[in-house]
Amino acid sequence: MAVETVRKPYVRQRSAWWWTKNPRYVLFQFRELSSVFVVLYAFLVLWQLWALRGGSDAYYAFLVMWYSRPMMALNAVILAFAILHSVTWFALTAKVPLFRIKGRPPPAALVIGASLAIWVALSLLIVKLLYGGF
Amino acid sequence: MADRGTKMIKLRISRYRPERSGEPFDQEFTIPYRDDMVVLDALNYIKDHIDPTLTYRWSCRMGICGSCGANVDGTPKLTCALYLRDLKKRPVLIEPLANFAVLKDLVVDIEPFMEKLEAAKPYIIRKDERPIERGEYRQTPEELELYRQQSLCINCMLCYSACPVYGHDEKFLGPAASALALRYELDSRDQGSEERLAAVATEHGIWQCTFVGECSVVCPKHVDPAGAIQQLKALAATRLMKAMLLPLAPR
Amino acid sequence: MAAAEVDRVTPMFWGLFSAGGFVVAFLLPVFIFMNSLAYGLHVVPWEKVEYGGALRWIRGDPATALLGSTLGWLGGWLPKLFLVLIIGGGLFHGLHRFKYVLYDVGLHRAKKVLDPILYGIAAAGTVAAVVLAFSFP
Amino acid sequence: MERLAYDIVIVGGGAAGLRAAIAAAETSRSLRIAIVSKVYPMRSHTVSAEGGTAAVLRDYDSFDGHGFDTVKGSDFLADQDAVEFFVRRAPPEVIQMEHWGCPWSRDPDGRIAVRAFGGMTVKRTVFAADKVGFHMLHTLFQTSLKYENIERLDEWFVTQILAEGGKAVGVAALELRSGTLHAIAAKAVVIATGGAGRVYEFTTNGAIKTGDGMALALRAAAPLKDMEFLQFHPTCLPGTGILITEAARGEGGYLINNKGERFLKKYVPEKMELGPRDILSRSILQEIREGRGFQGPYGQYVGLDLRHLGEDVINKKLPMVRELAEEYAGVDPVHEPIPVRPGQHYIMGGVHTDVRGSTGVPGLFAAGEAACVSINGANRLGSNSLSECLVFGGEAGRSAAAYAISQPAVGSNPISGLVKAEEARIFDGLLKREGGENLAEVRSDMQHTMEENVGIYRNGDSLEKALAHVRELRRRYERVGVRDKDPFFNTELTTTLELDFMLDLAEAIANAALLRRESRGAHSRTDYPKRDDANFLHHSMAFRTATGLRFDKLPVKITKWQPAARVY
Ligand SMILES: Cc1cc2nc3c(=O)[nH]c(=O)nc-3n(C[C@H](O)[C@H](O)[C@H](O)COP(=O)(O)OP(=O)(O)OC[C@H]3O[C@@H](n4cnc5c(N)ncnc54)[C@H](O)[C@@H]3O)c2cc1C
Ligand code: SF4
Ligand code: F3S
Ligand code: FES
Repeated sequence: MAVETVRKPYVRQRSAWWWTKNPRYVLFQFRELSSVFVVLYAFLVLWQLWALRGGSDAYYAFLVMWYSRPMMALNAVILAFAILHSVTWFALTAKVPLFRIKGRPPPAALVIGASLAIWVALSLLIVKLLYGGF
Repeated sequence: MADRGTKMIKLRISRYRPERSGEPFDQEFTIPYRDDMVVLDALNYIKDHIDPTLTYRWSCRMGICGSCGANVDGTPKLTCALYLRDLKKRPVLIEPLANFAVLKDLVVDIEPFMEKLEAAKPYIIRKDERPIERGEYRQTPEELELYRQQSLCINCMLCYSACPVYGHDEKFLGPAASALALRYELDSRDQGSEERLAAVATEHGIWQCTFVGECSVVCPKHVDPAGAIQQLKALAATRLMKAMLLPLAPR
Repeated sequence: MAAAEVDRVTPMFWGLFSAGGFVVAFLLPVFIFMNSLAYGLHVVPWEKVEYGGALRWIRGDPATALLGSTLGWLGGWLPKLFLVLIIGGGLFHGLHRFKYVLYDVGLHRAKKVLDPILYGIAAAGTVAAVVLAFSFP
Repeated sequence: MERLAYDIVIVGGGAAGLRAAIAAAETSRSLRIAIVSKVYPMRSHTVSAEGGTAAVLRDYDSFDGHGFDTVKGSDFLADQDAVEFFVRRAPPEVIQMEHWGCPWSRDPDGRIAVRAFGGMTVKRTVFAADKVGFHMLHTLFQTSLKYENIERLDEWFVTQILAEGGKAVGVAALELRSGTLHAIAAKAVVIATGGAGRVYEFTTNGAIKTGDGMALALRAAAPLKDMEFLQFHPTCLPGTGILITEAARGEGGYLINNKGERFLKKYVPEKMELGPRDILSRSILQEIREGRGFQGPYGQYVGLDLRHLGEDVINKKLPMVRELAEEYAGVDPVHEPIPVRPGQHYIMGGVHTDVRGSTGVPGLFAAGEAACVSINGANRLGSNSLSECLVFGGEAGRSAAAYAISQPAVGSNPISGLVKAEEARIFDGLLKREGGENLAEVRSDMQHTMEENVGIYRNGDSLEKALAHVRELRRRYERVGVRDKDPFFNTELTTTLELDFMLDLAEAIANAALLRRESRGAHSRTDYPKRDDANFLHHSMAFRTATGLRFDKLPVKITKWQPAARVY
């Protein structure tokens, strides 16, 4: 071989802060983070059920903690993430056409809009049905 | 050839010369600027008039051959379809496509991408081949419309450059190859669904995608690979679950 | 590329993840609001949240009342089912996603260990939810 | 050195090369085939073809119809036996593409749709919206992945055809990724390197269309045919040269001057916008010269008006036209005419072959735009060349396969000895050269000369001037220095090699044009404005000799259609 050449493909390292470079990546990270809060809330409710099982004293102790300021704040944060999850999830599922209109997948905006409408209606229905209204 | 009085523009280009230095470095160039210049024109100006060693790929300069991708100001773009006038920052920062190994200057290693493309079995698979003399397979415009969007991929790899999952898992099948798999899945002439779904539903296949969605944002041909992957997932999951629930049913 | 093994496990959990995603998206926000914040914001009275109110809720009293006599039997089931869906869906959805968060920070090599742990927790939590919720009359 | 040996080496991964590879692979599973391409196959310039590919598919159509249109379009310079062969084989090729998954546009009943095209008397141009080349190339490329006996050497730049005892025995190729020159042994070599538009300044062709294969063949003792015939496409975006497909007119678009008139009524009243390209290009130039063009930053132009077609038709049938006009001319064709002017587009000439793709040099075959069979004669009809790539690509692949099978196994005979000189030329010569000349300047000088003097109109004086200038540029080329001294992925080195090829071709083109003292098809001499069948009804053949180019004549084969006046 006449010519010896060096060649080292350069593999760049991704910084741990890659996601801060683009607002859409930030949103994505928050969406992913919502999973932590969803899981956390599932456990909190299990705890709540356990306390309710434990009788009136146990449940009152739980309620004192539940309606403390820090816990209220945490729950508000969890709610915010839950809403973020809902909205991004509707955007996501709009990409998977479950049905077709005149042979074409429905436009994403339509699917998202319909999902949001169903979401609001369903929430009101639950308030009415399970909680007997406000 | 800078005329007197012409506007100038400054570009910062990330360069890598493996035979000179072990690390990439940035170099700045200031060149005359016209309003109708795309980024590729600027690169060509530098190569022709300032530094012929600058290395990058291009050919069609009409957004169809897919060779001229680079990260411009941090976003993967076709340099032949990106006007300098639309860029706000100065200097304009030009780097090789992210998530790929750099060979030289703006040239990245495409081989991993080619392997993925091939792995997705992007061709018609038929159990029975109709002889050519018997003519074409009929396909209505509606049937064509079903996969048309996914057939528009120019293999420019911008989507891979934008996908953070591909950024940490170089084995991830990735957006474009998945979109191509879906393109053949949805083609009324194809009968290779089982084989192809098996090929993409692997450990580093479609399940790795966490639906960041940035691939679809950067895709210059509106292929929507993000949507394509979710559709593939739904197809593969229902297929597998059916197979498990009804082990005796024809798949 | 060498033919890679078909992954038969992930699609199952992906199915649960998507189903859970729907449940969480549609049901969770309103539940968090009613269960955690409504009282603090003075939208619901104390009687509804104290021990007795909570017991009445899980027995399905409000629902039974609303559904009337013909569908009333459903009322007792609804809150329990609702809780199981939220807890199970939330766990399977959230932990699947959390798995990828962990992969993303570099733990993808630990797939063999992570998967059983995370899906195991989801399954255990769901079973606990069923047992607890249906232990109420 | 790693020894590379194949049964067949195909140079080029465009439509012609890929079709050849698949045809060879299907001939015998035991043949080892390599596609050597300087770019990844899906980057080949076939990708940019927009309008369509012609084939007789309908009852109202006939082989004679397609044949006669082609021959008339060629101004009777096409070989009619080749044309007859071509029109019969085009339909099965188009169907074959369909079977491989090409997303052809369809009629409502599911049949492959056809559209009108310039010079074709009936609708016979098959299309996939207006991304025909793109879809064909990707279909062929993706299909080629199925064949285990097709290997690819992507981003390998062929610098020489290796010959021994008058036979082609392989190629020398520069592997860009390693910067090494390899000898690749092959029993048969197929050239499918596409056109040479970059010889010109204003062209629809991509950066890689530098005519390498034609120059390689010429150097390997194969003759070039009809190099004076270059097609100028009437509708290109000023500035970039980006093509606005003929389909825009096929679907009903108008050409208008600055008075808003459809000026073609003065030139081709019968056909109007669907006249052949050579005539349309000259008409536009005439309008501009007479002061009826629009003035723009890149000189004068005329308008391509699609407004009356409406947004729906434009989106459905011409989506890429809208995309290109918006992106690259800042004009939305739904609301405004698109600025257009003629530009170099296609080369009718190329490596001389017969209908089987044989060049006459044993073991050397050619197909596609790089070859000249000739079915295109003095002017190609739009949408014939993609079909040509399929038909003759396939033929060349099968011929190469048959030839390779007939040859003894590639022996132990060390072919690497053959590249020693080439290695020295490139690595010791070119790469070390410190010249005072600038590559880009010599290149643009050549392009400018060709544009000015060997363009749509030429004459004896301009051609003499061009020829002298190109020879001068050849001398300047010898002093072009290469600044990038690293052999690895050296695109400065490859563009220098490309310029070397292009200078050979520029000379052949100018010289052939000078010798043809008549006007025929796309070759329009102001000093000889008439067609002269008595003296020039022949192909011009260029051979390379130690002292320069030698030209010869080859009679045109006429079967059914006697030369007649070409009026539209
Ligand atoms: C803008 C445009 C629109 C067109 N539209 C139409 C149309 O609508 N209908 C129609 O019929 N025709 C059309 N044409 C013409 C047609 O597209 C071309 O003639 C045809 O695609 C040529 O194909 P090919 O395979 O011969 O070459 P190409 O596709 O150009 O491929 C050449 C191949 O050779 C390789 N190569 C070249 N040199 C070397 C080397 N030194 N070493 C290694 N590899 C090398 C390249 O890498 C490439 O893979 C159009 C052309 C253009 C430019
Ligand atoms: S999907 Fe889009 S971004 Fe990705 S390779 Fe294809 S065209 Fe490029
Ligand atoms: S960006 Fe990546 S994670 Fe999925 S949706 Fe696109 S492939
Ligand atoms: S140069 Fe072909 S896509 Fe940009």
